[in-house]
Amino acid sequence: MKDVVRIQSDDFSQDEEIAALKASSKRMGGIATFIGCARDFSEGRAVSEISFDAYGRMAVSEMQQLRLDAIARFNLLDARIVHRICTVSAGDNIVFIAAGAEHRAAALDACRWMIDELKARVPIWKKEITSQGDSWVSPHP
Amino acid sequence: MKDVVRIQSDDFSQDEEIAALKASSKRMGGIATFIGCARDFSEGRAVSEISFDAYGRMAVSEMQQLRLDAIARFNLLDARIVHRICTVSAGDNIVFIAAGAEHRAAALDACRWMIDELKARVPIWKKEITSQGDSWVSPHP
Amino acid sequence: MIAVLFFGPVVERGGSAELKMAFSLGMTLQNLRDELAARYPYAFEIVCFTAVNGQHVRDLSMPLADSSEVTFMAKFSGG
Amino acid sequence: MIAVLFFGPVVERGGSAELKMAFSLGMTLQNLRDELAARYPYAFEIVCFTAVNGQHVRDLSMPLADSSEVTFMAKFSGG
Repeated sequence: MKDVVRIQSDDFSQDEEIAALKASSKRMGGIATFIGCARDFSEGRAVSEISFDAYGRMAVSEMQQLRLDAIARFNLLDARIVHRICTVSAGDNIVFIAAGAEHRAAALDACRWMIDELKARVPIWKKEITSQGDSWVSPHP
Repeated sequence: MKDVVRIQSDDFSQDEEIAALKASSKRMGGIATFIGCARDFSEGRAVSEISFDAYGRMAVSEMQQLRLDAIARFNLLDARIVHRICTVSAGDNIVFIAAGAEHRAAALDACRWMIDELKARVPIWKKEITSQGDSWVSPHP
Repeated sequence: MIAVLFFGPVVERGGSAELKMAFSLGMTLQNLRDELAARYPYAFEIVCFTAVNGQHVRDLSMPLADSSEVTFMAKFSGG
Repeated sequence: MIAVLFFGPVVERGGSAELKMAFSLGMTLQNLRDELAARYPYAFEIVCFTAVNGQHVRDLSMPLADSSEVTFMAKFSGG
């Protein structure tokens, strides 16, 4: 069984992740997931590829803590987070978040909270590669 | 390619559905999904199976309209809805909703709206089968 | 003739999934509902949605056309 | 010695992903930051988070232990 929180270069399978999530409980009535993908266009420019840099050790420990925080805050039955660190093309998967709860509201709330928190507290940086050159992405405050 | 909105007896694959959703655009930055599953416990009773009845023709047309409404309301790039009509056991999938948008907020908002609307306007009924007998589920108002 | 459909919890309380009712000129959805509710009072206790030819209808004063398919439904519980 | 790590956009502006800095007794995170910011002003323009041994630290008056791993980071853009 793969870890509940991972940084990896390879793509992930939603089917595998959801099966692993569901294995934790038969009381799970709702599963919300979020998948972030590479877009072919950003801030008015065509983007050919996106690459990432990460403070790997801290990124994994922050994601582990984030998962535990979400489970406690939303009373989840289980949650999983996978973030790819590699170079991806338009349409490729970047991040996967899943939250499973007894009822749908908690799962949906937790999924949104987790992706928002991940962006705010996990040390990963994205560089957009365009025909006019590369640039690190500065999130809007 | 499978229809974007379906009622079926068989299980579905998230990987297949997400791949089909993503095929519609390379501008999709966020995909939110919701999966509803059969729980082994409801209102204080152990539930062994859940069966469904549906006004099939109307259910499909309501789901098709619901998808179009969500696309217009949240400016989605694409959306998909699959509902199983059969007898399922605890842990089995019942419903799948996916919303893809340029940015995550619209995808997450649309996914929640679609599952809430589906429950309110699509003519499908759920019967819980327990060792003490069967009962149709009455949603709380 | 009007085809009347029932599903799930309404069938359980009414005993029949499908009925044929005589059509009469000028009959409204309310007339049909009243006739059926008198025959199946237990089933109609839980009816809260009505559809004609697969479309939700809220205004029961709607006149029915011959050969319509009318469905009286309990609160939905899909998803 | 203190190990200093930079990532992504900070490396691009500072030129180096890893530095060794001399440790001195009583030195604080603020002292280290000041010394590095003077050396790499362009990089430090975008630094907004600091971690010590992989933990977020907000209070820069924190005294550093020898052999600490300190990271000065730009706003995150993962996900």
